[in-house]
Amino acid sequence: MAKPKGKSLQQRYKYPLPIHPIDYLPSVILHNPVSWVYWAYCFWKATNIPSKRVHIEFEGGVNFPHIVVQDKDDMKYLWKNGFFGTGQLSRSEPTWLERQEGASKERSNDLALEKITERRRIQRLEFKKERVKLEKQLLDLRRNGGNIEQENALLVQEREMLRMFKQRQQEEGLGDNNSVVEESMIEGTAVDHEYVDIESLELMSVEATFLSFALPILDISPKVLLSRLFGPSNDITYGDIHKFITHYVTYHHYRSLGWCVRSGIKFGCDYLLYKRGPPFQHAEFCIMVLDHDKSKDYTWYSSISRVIGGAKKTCVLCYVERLLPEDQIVEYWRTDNFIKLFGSYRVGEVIYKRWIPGKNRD
Amino acid sequence: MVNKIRISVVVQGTDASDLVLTPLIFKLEDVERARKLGVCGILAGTLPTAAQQNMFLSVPLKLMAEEAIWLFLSGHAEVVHLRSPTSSLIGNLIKENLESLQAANESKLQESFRLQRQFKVEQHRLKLESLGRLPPGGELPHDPQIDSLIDSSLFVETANSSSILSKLSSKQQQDGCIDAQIINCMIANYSNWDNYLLYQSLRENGYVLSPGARFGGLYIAYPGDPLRYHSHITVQPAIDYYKEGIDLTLLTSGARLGTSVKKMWVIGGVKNYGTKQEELRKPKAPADVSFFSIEWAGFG
Amino acid sequence: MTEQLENEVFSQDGTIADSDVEEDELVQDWSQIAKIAKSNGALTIPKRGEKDYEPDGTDVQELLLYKARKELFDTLANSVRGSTVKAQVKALYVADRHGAVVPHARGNFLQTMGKVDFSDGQVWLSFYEFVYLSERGTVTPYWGGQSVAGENNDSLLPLSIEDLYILFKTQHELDNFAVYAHLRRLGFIVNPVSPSDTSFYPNCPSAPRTGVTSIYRAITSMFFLRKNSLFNNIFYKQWHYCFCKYTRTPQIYEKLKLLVPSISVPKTIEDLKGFYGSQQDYAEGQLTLTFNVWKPQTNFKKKHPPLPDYQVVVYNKNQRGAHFPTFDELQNIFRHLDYKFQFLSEVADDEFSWDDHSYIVGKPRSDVIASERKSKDKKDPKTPAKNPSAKKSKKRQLPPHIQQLQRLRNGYSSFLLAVIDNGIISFVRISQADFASENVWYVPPKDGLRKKPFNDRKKRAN
Amino acid sequence: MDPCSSDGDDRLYLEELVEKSLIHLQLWKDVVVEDKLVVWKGVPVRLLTGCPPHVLSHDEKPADGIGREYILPVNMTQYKEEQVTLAFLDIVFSELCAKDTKRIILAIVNTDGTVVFYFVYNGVHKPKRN
Repeated sequence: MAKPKGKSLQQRYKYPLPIHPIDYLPSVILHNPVSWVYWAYCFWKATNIPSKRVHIEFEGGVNFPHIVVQDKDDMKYLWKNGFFGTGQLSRSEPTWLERQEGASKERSNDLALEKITERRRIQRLEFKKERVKLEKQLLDLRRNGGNIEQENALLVQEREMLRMFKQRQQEEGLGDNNSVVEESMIEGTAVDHEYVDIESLELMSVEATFLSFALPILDISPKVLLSRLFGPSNDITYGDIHKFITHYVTYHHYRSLGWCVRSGIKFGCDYLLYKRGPPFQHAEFCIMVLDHDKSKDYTWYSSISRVIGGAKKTCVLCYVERLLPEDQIVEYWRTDNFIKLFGSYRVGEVIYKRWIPGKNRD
Repeated sequence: MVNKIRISVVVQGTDASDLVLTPLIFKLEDVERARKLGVCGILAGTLPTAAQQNMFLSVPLKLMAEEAIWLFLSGHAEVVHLRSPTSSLIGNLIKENLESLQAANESKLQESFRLQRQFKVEQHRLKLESLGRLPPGGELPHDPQIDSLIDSSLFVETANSSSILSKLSSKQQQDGCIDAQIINCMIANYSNWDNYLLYQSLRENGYVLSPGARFGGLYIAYPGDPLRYHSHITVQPAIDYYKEGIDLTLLTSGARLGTSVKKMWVIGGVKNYGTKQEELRKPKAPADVSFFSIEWAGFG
Repeated sequence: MTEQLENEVFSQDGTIADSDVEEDELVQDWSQIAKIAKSNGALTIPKRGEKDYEPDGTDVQELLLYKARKELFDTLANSVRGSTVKAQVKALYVADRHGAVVPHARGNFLQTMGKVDFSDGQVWLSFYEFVYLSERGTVTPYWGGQSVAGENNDSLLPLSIEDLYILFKTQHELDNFAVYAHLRRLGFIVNPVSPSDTSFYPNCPSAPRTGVTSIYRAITSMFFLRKNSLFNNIFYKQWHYCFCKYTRTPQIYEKLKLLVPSISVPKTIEDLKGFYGSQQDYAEGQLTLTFNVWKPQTNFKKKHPPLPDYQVVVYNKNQRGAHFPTFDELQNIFRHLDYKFQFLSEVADDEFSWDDHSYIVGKPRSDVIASERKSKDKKDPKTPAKNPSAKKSKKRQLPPHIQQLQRLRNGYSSFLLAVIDNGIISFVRISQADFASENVWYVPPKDGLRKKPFNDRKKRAN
Repeated sequence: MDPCSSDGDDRLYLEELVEKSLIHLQLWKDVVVEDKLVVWKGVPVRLLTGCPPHVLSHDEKPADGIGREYILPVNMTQYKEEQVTLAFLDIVFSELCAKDTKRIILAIVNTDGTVVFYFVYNGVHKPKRN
């Protein structure tokens, strides 16, 4: 895939946010009143809200839910308008399919691999069902006051059963890789490289919150989103949501200043700040989110600052301070008052940089 | 046992939680012996001949608490602890022993002067000889001007280690029970037993350890004397073996950093509780320590 | 050892320090320093010695190790502390004052060190100065007695380095000394932070204003909250798009910005004055500003020093009870800063004279220096009046977005944190930052793009 | 909500993501989820095995000599902690790996869905020589 350069890059990433400004109004000609009316009509009809919302799915369990976007156009849209989300099989922009199509001229068995995954996915689903049954048994046992030995016995049983299940699948030939590869290779040539895009765009919780709460982009309300992520709001304690809130507040803070904020995990930090976005320049700043009244072991500071310094980036410690009591925050959460909730935190920043005496003598 | 490495420690106050100042070694031969045992410490004093840089320094040697404790528990060192206020301790020692201290100092100084004079006269003689003003092997004529010149160029040395402290009576010296207390103070003030056990375990596996904060760790470890070998690992502070989750953010950045500088990122903890104190009494017993070494897999 | 040699090493230190930090080892190739110490000037830059991966049991390796150690210990043994009888300067430690008196003071060190006690007319060294100069061999340390009048000077007894180190009273003092000596060795001028120094502020706050600040904080945070909810209640409701139409992206950003309040930092002289006035007493066990540090300079005025270039906080990361400062603690350190706020002179368009912006007991330093020079000139008319600050350097005007990036990268007020890890010292510069004061959002150019049917969201929906 | 089965869902999805990443992004062959499982803090944990497209490190051959590697998928601590303790790693080595296995690969699934891979060696291990 040829990388878009210069002007085309500007064109492609014209909008820094998925809400577009109304910048397509006709021009007003002073001596022509009709143009005024036409302008007013266009203005009245125009809206910033996109006509179709992006649909998200939740994958995994409740402890580590993953938020994914599967529609190809949606994926592209989120990426192009502010660089939201990460392709699970790419490093940032979801380009897996394009890469596959590009590569397929040389290697056709990628298709095979992808088909295997598809079959695996089905297998896994069946497997999942089996497990759910067993787990239900376990839960019943727990509810009925079963003891540890009984529980262990059940787990052993479960293990055995899972093994048998797998074995059965293998015997059915589905688990046998080689035969599938051969089979689908033939298929692949016949179908003329019709790829199924198996890549999803995954959103960080803070990104999804931003796209639901701050901007009306996702087809989910902040309330539903957050209860999917953190469970029913009636059971919430402050400890459950503190970390998320401080991270969201930080994310929102930088987003609202115009930064493109992305996960900084590869540099061991919370966020990376890009001035426009990854295609334009390298990230300039690494953000660590901290509680304003906490302090970590020095090893932590030295370790992250070395990694960040090694990448020639600037390390920013972003401290978040809660301005209201915990129970007030929990109350806001329960009553879905996210405006007041996020607005009850304040950020303060310092820059942390190693200093070398020998370089600063004159 | 004779001639143990002498570690000086100043203690403030009288109970176990008292503050102990960094353990120090002042005698060059002690620094050398500790180094041969794999305890390098950090030289922290100005090197008088190159006093305008920080790379090459001289005594005192500053020890990590772990190093001092290891040297002591393995029987290589004695800990001379001095109770604060030390100025009155020194003042009293001087008062009580003034004459003998001065006499010793004077004779040392004169002996040094005698040697220097002898050396300088010989130098001067050789110089004249080479200029042809003196026959080979000839006697130097007495010249008061030269003598005073030589006298004013005599060198007065400031010693590394104390002669005053040698006057400490055995009563003022420590006994074994106080040593144990000092050890506890050091741990309480500068480390913890889990960290010590990691140190001990690595030490007994032949590693030489240095302070590691600059490298994102508690220690860095070398396979031998750092003078000759690259360091191999960055050791993280001990975590609770059973309860504490490894900080995966730290692991990610630490291991990536480690890969770029060819160091393993090592994390460890102590498996069994309750035995630490007793184990310390028999330092040769292997600590029940579990380590994992982490590096980037090279992809992803 | 000669001055020349010291200068050589001095000038090369930059490289030494760099390699020290960039490379990951404790670089100690003593064969090189041994050459420096012996060869009196003709030297090579100490390079990193070739090291091995691990011990391999060979004799060659054993020999190399033996040699490396021998060089180290030979150098240490041959590097003798002290001075010649002729050049000897005696310094006498007096326990009650925890400092040393120098009866016959002479030498270069007096330019930046030592203080004349007007009650006895004697030059006194602080304990750090005393130990540092003794280690270098510049002064010879002696026991001067419990108090000044206490003992007779005939019974002088020289002290050893060990004696001096034992006289450190606390771990903190020992750590501070390590930092002091580290910076001194590099040529920096270092003094403890003391209230009598030259100040950036015309009048230092007389008393801490704990009460006032906390009220101020409470009020501002209330204000933040109220101000925000007004706007936000509307913006975050989706129906507001029905009547709010944004024709430019920045309008949306402006609204988004109102949600999260952030702490703004002092950026002007006025800001700084207000901020400094809001300082609180340091809490028990909190790290505090310890040293004022000046870059190496030749005509340092000990009596009326200029504002320091840096201020240093010393932090022993291994000591029980010590912790890396929390944000509140960092803020309080920032509130105490009183140094050459570099960012002010970088922002200023015209010539910024620090002497006009520093005060000695309320008077501008430039006036004090000028009046002193006058009286000095009367006594000694030969000395020409010099103005060392008349250094004209044309500032390059960088493009605004680069300037913005620099502001973001450097932050505003800063201090140095000296981190002690068992004898290894490293420094961290911690500066106040304020991202909220800089918008970096992208504004698409209006021209040329207007007529395009670009809203692909719309397109796809059809 | 059933806490037990949702933990299971988390693990299953984790395995799926890591498998997908290994096969489609890292181009590994022969990736399988192993049957053996241990229950750790109420959650069943399994390893994946597979063959990398090329030798990963020359200093250390994988356990079985033919190039199969063990992979342990874990979630990056997000807003809840996943307890990768030392005790847990010891159990993984002793219960899920062949005897005397020196290393496994830790596959960390990030909050943004990307997967990063780290070698975890049992005990103190030397770094690569070059």
